Amino acid sequence: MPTVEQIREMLSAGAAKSSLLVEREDLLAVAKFLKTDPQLQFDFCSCVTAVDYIKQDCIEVVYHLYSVALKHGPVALKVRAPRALEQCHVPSLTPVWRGCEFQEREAFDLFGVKFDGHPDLRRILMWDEFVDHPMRKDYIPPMDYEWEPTPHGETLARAKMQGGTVPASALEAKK
Amino acid sequence: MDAIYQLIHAYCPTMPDLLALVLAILLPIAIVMGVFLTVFALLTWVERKALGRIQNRRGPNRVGPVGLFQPIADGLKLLTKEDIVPDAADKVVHFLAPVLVVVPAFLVLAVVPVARGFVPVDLNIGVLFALAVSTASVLALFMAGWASHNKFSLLGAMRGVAQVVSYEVPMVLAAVVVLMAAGSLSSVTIVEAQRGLGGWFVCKPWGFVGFVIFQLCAMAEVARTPFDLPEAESEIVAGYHTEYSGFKFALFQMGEYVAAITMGGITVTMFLGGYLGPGSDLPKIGWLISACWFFAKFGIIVVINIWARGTWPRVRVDQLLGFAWKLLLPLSLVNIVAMAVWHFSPSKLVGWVASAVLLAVAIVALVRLNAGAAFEKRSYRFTS
Amino acid sequence: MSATGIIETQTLEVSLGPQHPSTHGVFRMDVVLDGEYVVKLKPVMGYLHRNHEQIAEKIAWIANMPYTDRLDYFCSMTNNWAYALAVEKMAGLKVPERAEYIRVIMAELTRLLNHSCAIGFLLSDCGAWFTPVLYALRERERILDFFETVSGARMMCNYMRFGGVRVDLDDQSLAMARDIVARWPAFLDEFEKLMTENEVLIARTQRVGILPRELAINASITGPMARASGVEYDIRKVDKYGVYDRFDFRVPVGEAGDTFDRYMIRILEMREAVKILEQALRDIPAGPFIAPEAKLRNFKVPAGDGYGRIEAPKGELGFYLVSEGGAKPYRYHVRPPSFINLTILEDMCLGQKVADTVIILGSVDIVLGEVDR
Amino acid sequence: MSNLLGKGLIDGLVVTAKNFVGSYFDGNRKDRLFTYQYPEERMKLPENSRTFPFLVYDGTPDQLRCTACKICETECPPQCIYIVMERDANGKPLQRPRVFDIDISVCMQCGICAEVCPFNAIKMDCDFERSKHGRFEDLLVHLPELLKSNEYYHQIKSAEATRVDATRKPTKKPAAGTKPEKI
Repeated sequence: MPTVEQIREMLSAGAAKSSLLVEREDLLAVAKFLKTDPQLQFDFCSCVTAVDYIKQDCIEVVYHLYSVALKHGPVALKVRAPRALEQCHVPSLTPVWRGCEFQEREAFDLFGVKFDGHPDLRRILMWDEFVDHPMRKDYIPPMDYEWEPTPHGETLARAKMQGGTVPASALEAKK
Repeated sequence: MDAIYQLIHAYCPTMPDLLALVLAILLPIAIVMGVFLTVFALLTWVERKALGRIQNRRGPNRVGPVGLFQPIADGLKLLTKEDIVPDAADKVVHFLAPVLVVVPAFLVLAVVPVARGFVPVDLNIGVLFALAVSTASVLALFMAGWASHNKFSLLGAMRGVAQVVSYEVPMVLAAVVVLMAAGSLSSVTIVEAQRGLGGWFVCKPWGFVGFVIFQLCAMAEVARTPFDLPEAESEIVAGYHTEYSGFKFALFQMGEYVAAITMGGITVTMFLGGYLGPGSDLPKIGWLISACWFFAKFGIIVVINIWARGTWPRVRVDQLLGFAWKLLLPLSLVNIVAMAVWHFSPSKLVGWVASAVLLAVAIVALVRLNAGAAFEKRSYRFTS
Repeated sequence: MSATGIIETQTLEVSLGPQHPSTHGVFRMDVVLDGEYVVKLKPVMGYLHRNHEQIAEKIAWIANMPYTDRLDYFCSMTNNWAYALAVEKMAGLKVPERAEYIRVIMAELTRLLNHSCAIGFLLSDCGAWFTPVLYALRERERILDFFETVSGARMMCNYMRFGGVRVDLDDQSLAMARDIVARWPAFLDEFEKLMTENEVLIARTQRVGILPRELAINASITGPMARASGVEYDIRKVDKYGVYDRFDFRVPVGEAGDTFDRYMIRILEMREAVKILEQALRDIPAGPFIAPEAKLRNFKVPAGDGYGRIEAPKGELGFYLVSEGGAKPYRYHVRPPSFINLTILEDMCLGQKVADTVIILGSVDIVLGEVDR
Repeated sequence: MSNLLGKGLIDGLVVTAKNFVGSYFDGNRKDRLFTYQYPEERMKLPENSRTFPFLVYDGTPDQLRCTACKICETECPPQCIYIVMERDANGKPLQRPRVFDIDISVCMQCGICAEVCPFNAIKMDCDFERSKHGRFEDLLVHLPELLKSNEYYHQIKSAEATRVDATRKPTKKPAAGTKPEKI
């Protein structure tokens, strides 16, 4: 864990490609520090997203921060959480940067990361009744889609072979 | 009516009296309905064509020569469309509303003198009748909004009621100056009072202001842009007729258009000298020329309506009501005073100047009062 | 009437959209109205969601390029550029100078196209019966014709490639672009005469939907919307990507942050874009239009992650990419400006009238292809 | 802004009036009435214009350039191409497709297939009038419908086709077994 001075130096010097991987417990404090520190002033949270590293068994939430006041950046603030749904918690940064609100909702929707302290954590892109988190690497599309039967029987079969699941009704519609 | 009765008697002396009487009543109605329905159909075409040209489009041009049969095609299309009534709607009221919206619009036509000696009914309270009946359409509007059981419809209906009720006041007050000048409520008498060069009421200061107020109110009454809030499609979908389809929808459209036409007719009658014009008094063909004059003046109103619709954005509901109550109403009251000044001034010139000055001062003061802080000048920084 | 003599009223919950004439697509606002006043507003999106990011993670790097066209379908050129920029950053590809100029030309034409339509639709939301939109579309048509001549498609251009562009601009198309640019100020003048001083428009838009500067920064608002609120932040100036540091242009910044400012900023930005275009079309150098080392097939990006962003017409368009060194992106994330600009829609609409929500939404300038992805 | 209230409204009216009158008197149709009256008058499509892909053949339809190398199939972003290579009686590949299907209901007209094809065999058409009644079967285009002659290619995109011909002249059709050149 670098000291505050080291972070400050690292980020304010050549902040072209810097990233900070912090522990979940420290995230909020680090975020507040980055925002308020007079030399850094990362007052603008540009992009929030999550990455599913299935091999490392973790989901990484990435915040890209810029400074509008000092016109520097970006710094990628990263935090990791276990993949298991019930443990996949990360403190929300919406209280610090309002711009995270919808993007954290999106990360919750698509990755299942729960943001503690988010004012309105609901699904945003998928519908409310949807159960899974489609951007996870181990996501399997459900079978109950309204399937558009592709006209090509063989393409259909091949798609099936490649791991895509094809409902039987689609094959029947073909016949 | 009497003239037609005489005419029938003269040409068919054998016809029974009762039949002749009934014919004499029905014939003008048939003529008026026929003429104005044609005008309505033509007007939809003209409006779409003109709006198209304003917007650099071609407008309808597929059905018939230059798209002239488009209204017929539209009518047929709407007739054959499915009539959808929402489940939760109040069926009876939902059905009655489009009927009721058409009836008052046509009723007003009864007192519009279209040509010299041709007015279906020369009521001695003609203008009062027209103003009263045309307002009745607001009831249909509210019925439609209420019965549809749709929130957009309800919002539109509420807006419509507020708008029509508010604009009715300055409208009637603007009409008062005309009544003062003509000394009568009969539409034919009002037209006859505008004889002579510059005799049209619009050529006088109070008449001009009255005309502008009346025209604005008429646009608001029949919900034309920029006052089309009850059916503002970008805000509340289609307002009170959101839940109407097929021929009921067509009836709404027709009711609106015919209301616009009759309002135009009344404006022409009251301010633009009605059917009067050079040649309208000629013995044989005078009636035809006078009808031409009427429709030519009517065309001016149509142009104003279409032009405004193609150019201006819509006002907001509070601005709309504020405009009526804060600007038009005081102005129309001042206008009455100006008319009185005109009436009692010793010479015509003095009257002209005095009333014009009074009105100009009133307009400037009212506009300043209302819009003093509303508009601000903006400047923009540039960084490089 | 209640005992206190005050009329008891109920709030009215209205769902503006997804089928609504002026939600700019299938977007929904759950609005609670007190009379005509908005007391609560919740944006609901996702009707056009197609999991763009997941599709992208299953296909090759270059195969994503046509998909980015469909994000913000008004501005396919800038979408292409943002994606190409992010990938080039990670792969370390150098873009030839001519290609950079071509990209600037395309991006600024896209800006003209987008802003003219955005304010056109905004005015249409105000109730101006399609006249401004159709004037804007009339001029947009020229740009689309130009895009078609160059790239083969009017809107789904699929024009940029990693390390350059797909087709070179020949003299004929350059002349076409010059003609468009030369005509544009006249169009803007006409447009401004039509609307800017219109009292109805001013009454409708001034002091409506105010977005304070602090909130704009804190809520990650970007693009013309942020600049209307007084945020002096333009990525073209800050990042100096491409060859933007070679052009002389200014960034207009507003004060009040209301709907009128957002309208005016777009017009002023178009005037500046015309300046950039004039310079770019004058100075465009000869040379290759795609880096010689760039290849289309078997393109691989070194492992790592990267974030590339540009100033798209609607705001900051960023791509966050994670590569494992393979032929496909491991993670592909779009930072869509119009999605994030919607964050503060409720803040701007509270206390306004229902008619204002529509024009406030219009002034945010969203495209649902990008919001929902 | 002017102090005179109402000036903005009048200005707007002037602009619309100009456009109204101008739409009748403007000689140059592109200035105001920019719409094409489609079935009667057609826009001249620029040469780069692209819709759906087609396969080019030289001379007769059995001399098609496609070697069934499946590069376009793998590169196609929405995966709408389906190719099966022809084999002779012994099962030896014949360097030509037996099946070449394009699902144009899926195709998004991006032109990447034409770009990656090393043999200049697949090109983008300009024909946009492709509506059919059936949603599924009718929108699956098979090999016979996809085949278009080089003359047709010259007709729709003369400059590009000439360029392609110039690069193709020396090699003609590559012999069996040669690897496709890198692009």
